[in-house]
Amino acid sequence: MNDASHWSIFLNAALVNNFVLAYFLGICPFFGVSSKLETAVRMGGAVSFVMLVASVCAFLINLLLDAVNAPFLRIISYILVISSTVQLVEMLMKKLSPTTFRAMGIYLPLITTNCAILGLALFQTNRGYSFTQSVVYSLGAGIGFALALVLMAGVREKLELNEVPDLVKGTVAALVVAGILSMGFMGFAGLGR
Amino acid sequence: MNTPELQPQTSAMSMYRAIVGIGAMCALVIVVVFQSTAARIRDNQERFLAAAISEVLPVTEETIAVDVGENGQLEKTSASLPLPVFLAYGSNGDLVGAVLTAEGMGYQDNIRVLYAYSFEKQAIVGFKILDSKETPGLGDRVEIEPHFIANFEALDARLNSSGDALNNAIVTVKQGEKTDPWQIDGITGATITSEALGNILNDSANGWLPILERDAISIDREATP
Amino acid sequence: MASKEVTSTDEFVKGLWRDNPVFVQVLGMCPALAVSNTAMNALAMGLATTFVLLMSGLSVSLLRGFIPREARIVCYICIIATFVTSVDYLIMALSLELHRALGAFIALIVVNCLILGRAEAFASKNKPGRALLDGLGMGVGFTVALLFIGVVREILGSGSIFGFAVFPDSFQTWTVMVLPSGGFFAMALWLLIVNRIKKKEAETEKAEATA
Amino acid sequence: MSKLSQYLEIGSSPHVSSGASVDVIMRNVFVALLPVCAFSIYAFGIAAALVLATATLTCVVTEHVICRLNNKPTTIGDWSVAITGLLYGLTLPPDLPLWMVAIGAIFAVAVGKALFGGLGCNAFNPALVGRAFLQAAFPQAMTHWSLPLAADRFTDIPGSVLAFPFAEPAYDAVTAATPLARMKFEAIQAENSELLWGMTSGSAGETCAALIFIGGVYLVARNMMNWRIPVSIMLTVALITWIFMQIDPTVYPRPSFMLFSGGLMLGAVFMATDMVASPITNAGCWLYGFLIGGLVVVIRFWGGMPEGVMYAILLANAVSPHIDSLIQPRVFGTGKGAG
Amino acid sequence: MLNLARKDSFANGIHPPEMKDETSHLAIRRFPFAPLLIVPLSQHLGKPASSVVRAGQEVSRGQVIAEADGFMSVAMHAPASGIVKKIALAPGIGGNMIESVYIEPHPASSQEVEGGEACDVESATADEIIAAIQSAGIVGLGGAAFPTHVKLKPPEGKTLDTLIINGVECEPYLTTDHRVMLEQTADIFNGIRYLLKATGAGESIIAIEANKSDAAKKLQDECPADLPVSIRVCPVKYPQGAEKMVIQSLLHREIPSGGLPADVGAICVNVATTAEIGRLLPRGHGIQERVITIGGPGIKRKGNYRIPIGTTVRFALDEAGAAKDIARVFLGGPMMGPSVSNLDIPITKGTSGITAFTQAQIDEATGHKHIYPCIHCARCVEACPLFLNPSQLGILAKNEEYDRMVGEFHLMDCFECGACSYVCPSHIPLVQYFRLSKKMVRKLSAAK
Repeated sequence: MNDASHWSIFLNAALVNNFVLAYFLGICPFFGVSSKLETAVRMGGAVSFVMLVASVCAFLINLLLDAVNAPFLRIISYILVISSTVQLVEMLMKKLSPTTFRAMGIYLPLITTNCAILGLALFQTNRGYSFTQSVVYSLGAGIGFALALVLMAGVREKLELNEVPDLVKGTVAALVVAGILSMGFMGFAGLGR
Repeated sequence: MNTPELQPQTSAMSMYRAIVGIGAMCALVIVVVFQSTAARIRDNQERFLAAAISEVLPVTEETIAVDVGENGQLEKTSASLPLPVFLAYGSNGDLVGAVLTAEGMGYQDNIRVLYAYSFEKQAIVGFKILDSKETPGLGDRVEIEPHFIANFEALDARLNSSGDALNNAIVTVKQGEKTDPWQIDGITGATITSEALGNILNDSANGWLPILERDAISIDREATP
Repeated sequence: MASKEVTSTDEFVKGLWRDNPVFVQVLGMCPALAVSNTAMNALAMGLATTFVLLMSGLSVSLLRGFIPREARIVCYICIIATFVTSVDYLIMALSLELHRALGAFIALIVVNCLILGRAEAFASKNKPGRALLDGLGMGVGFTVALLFIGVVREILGSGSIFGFAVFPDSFQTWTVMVLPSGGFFAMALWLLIVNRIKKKEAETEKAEATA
Repeated sequence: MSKLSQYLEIGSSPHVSSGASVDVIMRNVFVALLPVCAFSIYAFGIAAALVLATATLTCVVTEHVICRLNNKPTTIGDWSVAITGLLYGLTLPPDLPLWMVAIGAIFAVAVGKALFGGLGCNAFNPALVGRAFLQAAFPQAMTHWSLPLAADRFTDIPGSVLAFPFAEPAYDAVTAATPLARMKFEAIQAENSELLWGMTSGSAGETCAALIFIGGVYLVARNMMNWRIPVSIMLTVALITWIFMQIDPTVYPRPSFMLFSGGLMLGAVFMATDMVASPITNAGCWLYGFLIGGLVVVIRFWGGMPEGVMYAILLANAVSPHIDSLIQPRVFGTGKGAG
Repeated sequence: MLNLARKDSFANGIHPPEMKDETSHLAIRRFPFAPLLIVPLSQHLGKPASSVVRAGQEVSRGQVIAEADGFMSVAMHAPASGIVKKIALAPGIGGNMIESVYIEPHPASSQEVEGGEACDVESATADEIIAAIQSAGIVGLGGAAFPTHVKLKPPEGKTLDTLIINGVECEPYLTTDHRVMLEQTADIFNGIRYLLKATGAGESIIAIEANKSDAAKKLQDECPADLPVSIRVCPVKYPQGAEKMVIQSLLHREIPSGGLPADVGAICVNVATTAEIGRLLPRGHGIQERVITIGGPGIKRKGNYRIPIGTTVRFALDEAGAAKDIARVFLGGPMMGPSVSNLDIPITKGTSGITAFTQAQIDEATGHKHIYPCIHCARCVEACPLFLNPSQLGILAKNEEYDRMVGEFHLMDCFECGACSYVCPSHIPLVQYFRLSKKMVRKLSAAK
């Protein structure tokens, strides 16, 4: 069990230990879709949503695994259940709210096999979070991910128009910006104690 | 998968066959690996813990894991708790102390520590960080800074007269301002981590030491839990 | 994919330089950055990944006739997850210290896009032998890339390589290099160097072509 | 028929200009920083002079070398790199080893500026990038402060300053705590007079709030700085602090303490106003200032570190492209006022 | 935008040195006929006029030599009595070639002007006045050369309530409107009568900047009591003379982006144009000459001259005495005036002045200064009277992002006043970028 308050869990996941900038989780979509603000916002929303779903799934799976005492099935069942749940949600969304689906649907399949999602599930298990703590943690992580993505997109859009040297353009510039952002986020250390 | 009409439809049978077949194979591999490594892993963990225990309380020869039972009494346990507590016995079989794990929020993430309590000295006499993600170079100096580690050679943890709490709460003070034996001399520049450690120890000691002082001596070492 | 003339050596070598998974394809960045704070961690992570790459590549290649198209991703993930779980336990059996250092990132090998990518793009279309070579090449390329990053971060961040001190005791360590931002910077540095070499290569090729 | 036979030049209108020039603006900023530097040397002695000189020189040389490596004309003539160097030096502890100063300076110019494409392209304030790097790299050295106005400051160079390159510095000066650290960890607030006249320890250039303020007024008067940014930062900090002081004056300091302590003045006047990395519209500048002010208070009150101006500005730099795309001037004849 | 509502001025803008004192006190003088006058058939926006003379034909001063071709076109009149040498292409200001009538004046051509059909303000209807203005060849003399009669007819469904007579003349160096206001006061009021009648506007305002207070006083003193006209003095600020700006300054009405003054019920006519209407219409004359300022440091005999249309710049400079070292000549003021490469281009109805700079001024101003990268100092944003973002537009132009320039940043609203370039400390030729970008945008949309 973990007795951390919800507020501190949230701040910790969103700012202090930001998934992208402190844990390097979800780097691929972070660099992949952060060159345009619009896609970044949508991706951020989609990731937050999937994190929430994954968090709930992982909590339930973990209860089950603990009950049958089979921790060795954790990784495989997490990834399978999360990806199929997301698939299910995707289908539901397509039916119920086509506009939302169009806005972030195309990102959902990309996200299911993303380390940020699996990382979230594993971290919440390792830390022994309760159900509400898990949900808060996933919300924090999702918002933190979206925040990092959006900040990155803003800077990259700006760099797009600048005279960035050829050798640097693209991934190197993105890495450096991420590094500087990561240093900036160090300022949040100690929040939410 | 979204455009099945473009590809020759695979029969449902072969899909099931594939998924079930691969699932079975995977399960087999995992179980085999798990079975074959389980013993080694348990061994490793025990050795690791034993090494850590003998580091914080070098006189230890033998330990037993204890927990608070349903009746509120201390009893021997075999379940591996997330934060195990051990009673330590010396070479001549005497109870020499207790080794406790404690956990709490540090500067960035949870810190997990192992510390030793001496019944004789009524003090914390050993300390080791098991797991921390504190800022390297700042927070993680609690693991290497000699003057900080020196705090735990004998950190006063006497109980009060009624024996239900610490007589003096364990607190962290600014570096160089330690005046009392129950104070932890902090590290400048790692104030938060040092304070967090103080809190972790204080909380854990406050909860466990009264029980240990009360029941440890009378515990049945040979009992089968 | 692979053309007829490709020799086995090419299959292996391409992962080292031309199609280096980290520096050229920019795949598997999460582990490349997260577990490269010391050379040892980088090496262990690289080897673990290589192991999973090899085993999953071999399995996928062997089973490629058996796995129907529609269910392939699920099957691949299943296979990969199996080997990752195995590696997790193997490392735990090998050394708890190492397992602690790599932390949750062992489990995250499962979502390393490099592995699924190779399974999908190569192993599912090639014979087991080739798949093994490809996996080995990619794995070694990945490991070497991680080592490069790890060495820089360890030298500056801890003043040592593989735990052996390379500087006198008075060396002031650069904490930033073991922090997340240091990972980004070290990776950027190597990418910059690789880009520079690639550009030079392209220039000389062009010069030769015109000559 | 005509005497006019010489070549006429074609030029695009307008054929006149205001005479403003980037190098003039930059030179003025440099001049505005000089009193702060002078005080810094007065307060911290030879050590501060060495740190400032090393910072500025290394920055200038780095920029020059990078330009040369890229076969481009050197850009040190626009004075912007000199400002970066000086500002960077002013944010450092005065007894920081010179080799660290140099490393941070190289990082500031190479990574914080040249990598992004040089002047006008840096997404973050280069001086702060350099400082943030040092803060992350050498956290102990960067939180070691010497006392101001030490008696031997002009006769003795602290051993730490001349530490052998890459070697751990050995401190011989008396350690002091910054007013913010004393506030955070001991709940002691320094007096306004101490803070205003720089009688406290801290980074080389942050201690004397009054001189920084004068430098800012000079730049505003010469229309070389957007006054809205420092004003909104300070207003935000003062307001939030005042509110919390009303709630619990034993925990939260008074607004004037927050304004004059630490790097707030230096940051608000000289760092946040870096034109390249701040929003372009006035409304955007207000928002940017609110953001920095808010972040400073959050980090100082509830964060792990006593000071957060540097982080606040770096983060706000990252937000400023969004502010720019969110707040554009309302084009004449569009929206509410039209028709 | 609080400050907009209060002051008699628009927001933003700049204050370049006015440089008007050298010529503002000099009375308008007549200019001699050049040995050859070149009258382009397209001196206005819209369709070129169609010539009605032949080569070799004798023409007399004031005679119609080309007729309006459609509504968006005006007539041309012979500036002097003489012989039509040829009708051929002549170079225009941008280096483009324009069909022009070459007239060789008779050596002793008189100042007499051949009369036409007079238009009486009392008896003529609005449409008749508009037609008379068209056949008098009157276009905006402020510089845009937009056919005045087109403006006077508001689009279907719009009514005009206010007539603004634009005597702002915010360009440095130029003093023609100033002199016209002082010397043709009666003509102006006369012109206003015509314009009020033609447009149906109920009132009129003469806008003057504070640096021409003598003109304001004279107009105030001589204002006929029966005319609904008021004289308003605005603070000096560039580019107050622009239609959008002067309407904002006086009426606090904002012309919609892409719209016309008629959209806010106003119409804006240049003061010199008004004076010409008042002077020419009662006599049935057409425009054969206009007042221009020849000034700038490169000119010896600076002054305000009434100059025949078609006089070449070379002749004008010779007469006014150009300094030996002139380096740049531009038509109009230094803010918006296009510079000329060829001195043999004619002065047209839209030319409000000739300014000549020597190398010293060029070096001091835009010259060959180092162009720095944009440092986002926002001075251009604070200068742009249309609240555009020239900084961002400039960066986008460099990246050839024309769609974004037009869609997000309203490139097409820019009227190239030059305020942004004037203030830019990086010396970025922003206006030039925008001019080229607009050209590219038109080209690209034409290609579509």
